[in-house]
Amino acid sequence: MPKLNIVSAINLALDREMGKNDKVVIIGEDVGREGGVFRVTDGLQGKYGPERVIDTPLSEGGIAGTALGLAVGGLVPVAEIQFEGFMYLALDQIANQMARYRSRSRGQYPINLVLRLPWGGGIRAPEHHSDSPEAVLVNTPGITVVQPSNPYDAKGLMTAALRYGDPVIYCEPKRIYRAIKAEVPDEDYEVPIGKANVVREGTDMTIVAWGAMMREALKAAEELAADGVSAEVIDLRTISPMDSDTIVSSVKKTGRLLVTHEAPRTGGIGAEIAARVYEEAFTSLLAPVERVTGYDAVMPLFKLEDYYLPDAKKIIAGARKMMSY
Amino acid sequence: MPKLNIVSAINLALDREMGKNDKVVIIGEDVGREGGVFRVTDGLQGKYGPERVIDTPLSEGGIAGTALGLAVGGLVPVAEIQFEGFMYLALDQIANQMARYRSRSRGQYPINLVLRLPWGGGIRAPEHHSDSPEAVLVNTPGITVVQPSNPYDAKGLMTAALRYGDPVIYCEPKRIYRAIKAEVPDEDYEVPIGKANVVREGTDMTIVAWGAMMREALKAAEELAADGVSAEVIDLRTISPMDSDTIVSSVKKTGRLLVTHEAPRTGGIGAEIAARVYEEAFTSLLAPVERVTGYDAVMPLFKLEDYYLPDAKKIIAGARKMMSY
Amino acid sequence: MLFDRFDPLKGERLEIMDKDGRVNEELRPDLSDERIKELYVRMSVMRLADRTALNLQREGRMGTYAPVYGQEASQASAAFLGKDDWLVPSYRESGALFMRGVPLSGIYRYWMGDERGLVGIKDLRVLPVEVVVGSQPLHAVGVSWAMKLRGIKSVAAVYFGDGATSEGSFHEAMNFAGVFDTPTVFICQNNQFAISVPRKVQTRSKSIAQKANAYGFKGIQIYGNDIMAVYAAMKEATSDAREGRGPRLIEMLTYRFGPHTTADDPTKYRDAEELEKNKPFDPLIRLRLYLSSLGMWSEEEEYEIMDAAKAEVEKAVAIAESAPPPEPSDIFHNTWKREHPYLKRQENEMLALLRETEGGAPNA
Amino acid sequence: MLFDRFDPLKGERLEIMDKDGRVNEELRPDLSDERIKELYVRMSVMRLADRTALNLQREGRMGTYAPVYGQEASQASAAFLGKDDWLVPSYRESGALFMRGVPLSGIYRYWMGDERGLVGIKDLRVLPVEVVVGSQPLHAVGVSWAMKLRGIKSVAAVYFGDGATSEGSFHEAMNFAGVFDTPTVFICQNNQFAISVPRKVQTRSKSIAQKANAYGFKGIQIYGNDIMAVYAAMKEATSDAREGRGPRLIEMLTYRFGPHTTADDPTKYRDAEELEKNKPFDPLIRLRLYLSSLGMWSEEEEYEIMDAAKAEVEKAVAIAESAPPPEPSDIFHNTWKREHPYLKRQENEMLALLRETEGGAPNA
Ligand SMILES: Cc1ncc(C[n+]2csc(CCOP(=O)(O)OP(=O)(O)O)c2C)c(N)n1
Ligand SMILES: Cc1ncc(C[n+]2csc(CCOP(=O)(O)OP(=O)(O)O)c2C)c(N)n1
Ligand SMILES: [Mg+2]
Ligand SMILES: [Mg+2]
Repeated sequence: MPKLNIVSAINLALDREMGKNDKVVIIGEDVGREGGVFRVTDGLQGKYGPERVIDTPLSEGGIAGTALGLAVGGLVPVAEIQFEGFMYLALDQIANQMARYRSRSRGQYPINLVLRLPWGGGIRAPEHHSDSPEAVLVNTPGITVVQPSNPYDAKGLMTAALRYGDPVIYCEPKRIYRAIKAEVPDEDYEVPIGKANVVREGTDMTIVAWGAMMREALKAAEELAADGVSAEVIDLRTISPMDSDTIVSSVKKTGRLLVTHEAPRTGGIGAEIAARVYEEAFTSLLAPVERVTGYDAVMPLFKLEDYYLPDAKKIIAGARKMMSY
Repeated sequence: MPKLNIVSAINLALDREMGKNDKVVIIGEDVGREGGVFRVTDGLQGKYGPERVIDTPLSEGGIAGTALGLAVGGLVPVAEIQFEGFMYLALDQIANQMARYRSRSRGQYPINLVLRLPWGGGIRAPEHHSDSPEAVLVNTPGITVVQPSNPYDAKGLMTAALRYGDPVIYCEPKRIYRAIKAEVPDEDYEVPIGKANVVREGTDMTIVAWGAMMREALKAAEELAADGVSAEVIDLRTISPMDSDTIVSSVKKTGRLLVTHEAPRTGGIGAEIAARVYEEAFTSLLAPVERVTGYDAVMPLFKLEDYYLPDAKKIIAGARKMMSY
Repeated sequence: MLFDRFDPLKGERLEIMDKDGRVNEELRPDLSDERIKELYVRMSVMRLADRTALNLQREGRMGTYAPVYGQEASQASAAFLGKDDWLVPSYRESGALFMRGVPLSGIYRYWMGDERGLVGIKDLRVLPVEVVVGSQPLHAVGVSWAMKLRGIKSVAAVYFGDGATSEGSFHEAMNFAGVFDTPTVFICQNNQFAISVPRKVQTRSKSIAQKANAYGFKGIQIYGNDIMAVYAAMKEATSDAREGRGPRLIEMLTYRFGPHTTADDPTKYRDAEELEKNKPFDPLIRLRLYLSSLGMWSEEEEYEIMDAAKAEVEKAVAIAESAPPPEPSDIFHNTWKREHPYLKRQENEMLALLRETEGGAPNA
Repeated sequence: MLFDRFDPLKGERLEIMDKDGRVNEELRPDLSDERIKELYVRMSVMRLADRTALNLQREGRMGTYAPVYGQEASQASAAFLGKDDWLVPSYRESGALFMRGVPLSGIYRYWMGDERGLVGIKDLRVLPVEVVVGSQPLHAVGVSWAMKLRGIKSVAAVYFGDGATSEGSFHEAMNFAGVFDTPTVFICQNNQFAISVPRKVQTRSKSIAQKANAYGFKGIQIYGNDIMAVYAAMKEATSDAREGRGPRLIEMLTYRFGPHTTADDPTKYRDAEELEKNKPFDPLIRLRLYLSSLGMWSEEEEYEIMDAAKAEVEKAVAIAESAPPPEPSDIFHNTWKREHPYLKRQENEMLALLRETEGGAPNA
């Protein structure tokens, strides 16, 4: 089996599905000849032609809004927004349109499309290129949000998303785009949307993460293990609608929960996970849920980026705090 | 003292401040001759002229973006977005621009402006006229969000917002725009931004609400009292950055917390309040925090609106559940 | 080649039948007098249906409604689309939907607060009612782009107002249409107002039609109260688009006789005189004068037309009002394709409460 | 009246000094040869400073940087603004900021990942660097609108690229400017690319200048590599705007010689030949030829110019690099005017951890 990084795994998923289903088209800024600024769509225009891999004008609203129309017209668009910070420009089309089209049309117009968004910090990029604005999507019923943390899931989640039948926002952890290589089967498989993944078993606490933070979570779990603390690590994978049942079962076993994400703490997904776990595992909790997150401040330019972002060290500090509660 | 409703109270606050400070200007769709679709700016164009109360083209991005520019140019704009559902069209200007301008310019360009948004459901309106998309703002550092629940606070919060020095999103609970009349002093006063208000004292549980839900919370508290359950009711007033300390103190006393809001449950503010209270009053809680909220589904058209929205009955059911936990 | 002949940059506009029902013979399109009569009848039903909706709202039997009174000829443009074409409406297209064949009862039901009113529109290639001003042109560009990419000859006609042209999304849609040469017909019903804001505050360009020029395709300004001009422009625009000659923009100059919606009081911002001045340009009056000059219309016939219209409209009201209300559970079953456990729990929570409180909607 | 004389709708554009340094005398503006020489020198420093930034990035001493190589004459337009005018830049305006007087060291420091590099811009009436494509034109409209409402004679000049014209916010800004007749000068540096996407995929209109027509004001297309055309157009546009004759749009035709940013590899989408074909149109070459024809430039002098430039640039690098790094706590003190308890707790949490781990940035 070939070893691929996340970029190549997404590329492979797109390539295979485009080969199978001629309704799949790719649109976005620089996705064609350039193959995307991160090269995720590299080679696909050459292979499938400029009518299926289409460079668009510089307009996120235009990309998202026409993608919806393309879906209504029977195609399966994969639309790219170049960086997460520009999602706001497409948010009317995402939250007011895509998310509501099924409901508005009482199912007559399901919107089968994927919106790809490179996500998160840690690449020393300019302003707006390092954010994690998932909270708005999670409070928007009708939108499905996934984020892979490794090449295997990247391919499987993309394949599943392309066939999902509802609009899927596919967040790509750009910090680890090329950082991890793993075996990725060439054959067709799906990673189920809506299922979290227990990546490491443990007994003393549960750590929930996704995307690039998974690497930090696993690093922390290892260091904690050396200290005699056994952490179970869960990769959320689908951020909305989220699989809290898997988390709740885990916390019922471990008694402690730490959630980590790059977005600011207040109003972040960590709050939602905490609230649900309290709702359903109140008596199992031995310490308050610990949130190891970005701060409630504007993400600074990169000189201070490393201080802003959560990482293994901060997770370990949070874990120790829970253990000594 | 005159008895005013919320609409008139906001109008009075604007009027008084415009009289005092000739830098204050109002912009928005239909705010001038029409006086706003809810008449919040009624009479102000007649009084201060079309150079200070300005009808704009139909463009939320244009309104928010030029408001920022007007603020940079030394004015204090009060910009109206006609309904909360159209906020998404201005979100790049809100989240990527206003929220970050202080940080981006290291304080050289503070943005002193107020963005007014009629907010929430319950008025049998068309699609997009009944939402409560506050969650996105709360996860956006740099934005201050307030929502009054009564005429007194409406005037005092607006006056404070106009002098705040940071961009303030002023959400107006349109369901109770004209439902409550109360005494509103004509003289200058501010309701402090960043302070929650304990509106009713109690010992058995804390109910947190804001905006139109305050009426439901108070109704529920009264019915619960008849049942022998003593509920403390807190009006959050400032949604971001929120005054969790007041809530935490209350919960330390009562041992139970119910949060109610119209927005969908998942990723709503209820989660954040719950998470903070657990962080700081973990051992005081006698039952899991109860969230009485809109559902994780698209807000239906008005035939089912009353089923969708939380209300006193649902709050009471949640309260009973907590009491019998 | 009307789009070339009437250049909006030169301030030209197309009118064929004037307000007195006189026809410019040189420009007369291939629209038979029988067809015109038929259109007149349907437009009359449209007007009555519209007034009825207003009345229903006043009686509390309908929600907020956006009337088409005065814009009947522009709305009738929908009758000139092909079966395979797409119609992409805003909230003010009840007349266009009606002309397209969407049952009046369904339209009423939608405005009575029930999404199910629009079930069936897919078969007519009609998209759902769009309430966010300016958001639907992009959908029209997308759907017509899909047709083009799939090699299907089909046009998408999108309706929006003068106010909508100020939104960024209008620009993005026009620009994508130009770049990808999509078979999109942009129909701007310039009814002179966006709620209270007059057209001249929307944009400083002399016409809306000339904006097409900024996107590299053609636009035309026509008198939207003149059904012949509407027909001629629609015919050329749809066939141009369908045959790959690119998108087209039609600015239909019209006038909103009624309030913006039932929630609006236009006396606050519009002089009674201005309204009166516009009344003679009524799209139905000129048709009546024209048909009557041919002996195809009379006062007596008008009574018959109105009687039939009344019966049709009343039946639609009856159907809409007798439709059973949606089940409360419907809230939970239309957002996502799949069932989600946490939402299911919320549904159960609501149903349990309804059982406890004996089924009444909490605030109803 | 250049804006009237050169009508973009007719495909006309303004060039005064051609690529060989020959001047169309009829159009020659009131720019003394001494001033031109001075501009040449500053543009030469700009070019060296730009190339230095690229090198710094390659050596890991700077973050992503967007070069201005090839666009020096367009960027020099900033030199033609009045002291009281506002400059509203995008990320590609390092040259314009430099011409305005923003210290090079500050510009470097900003691109080295430190917001404090731009402290001081307020005194120069410069707005912060905008990274979201198309978002800053609205700020320029707003700030110039404020000037107008306050009765201050001052213009806002806003810079953006050809790609930016596709964003809805560009449209909204142009439209507000037209409606409120704000003293805004829109400067589009059409460098033929938005990263990899060529100008013709951005929009199907023949020029960008002609888009002004859709908003009811004037636009002009000029050769942006010709400093005389840049000066003449800027002079007319700023004085028109300042005197209340409305906003203006200037499309400056230029060519991006370098990569989009240091993160970009243009060989992926641009033929070497195309680049070569454009090299003779270099804005500095024509100035050199012109000045040399007057005896105001020589190879030897060029060495002097470059030596001085090198000293200036090296000093700026040294200042930027010797600036102390920001304190980690800075993260918490620039978002809101007031202190907020929950954020304060987060700051304490971070500081405690830093103390524990002896101060190293977690991932640094
Ligand atoms: C994005 C957005 N902003 C504001 C509104 C509120 N609103 C509804 S209709 C309308 C005016 C629309 O004017 P126009 O586009 O001319 O269409 P008309 O109603 O005249 O047919 C406004 C401001 C809305 N629905 N959507
Ligand atoms: C809203 C937004 N979308 C995408 C990007 C990513 N991006 C940065 S520059 C650029 C191209 C801009 O092209 P143009 O406007 O022509 O300016 P140029 O870079 O050529 O000066 C893109 C797509 C961005 N910064 N902002
Ligand atoms: Mg209108
Ligand atoms: Mg460019």
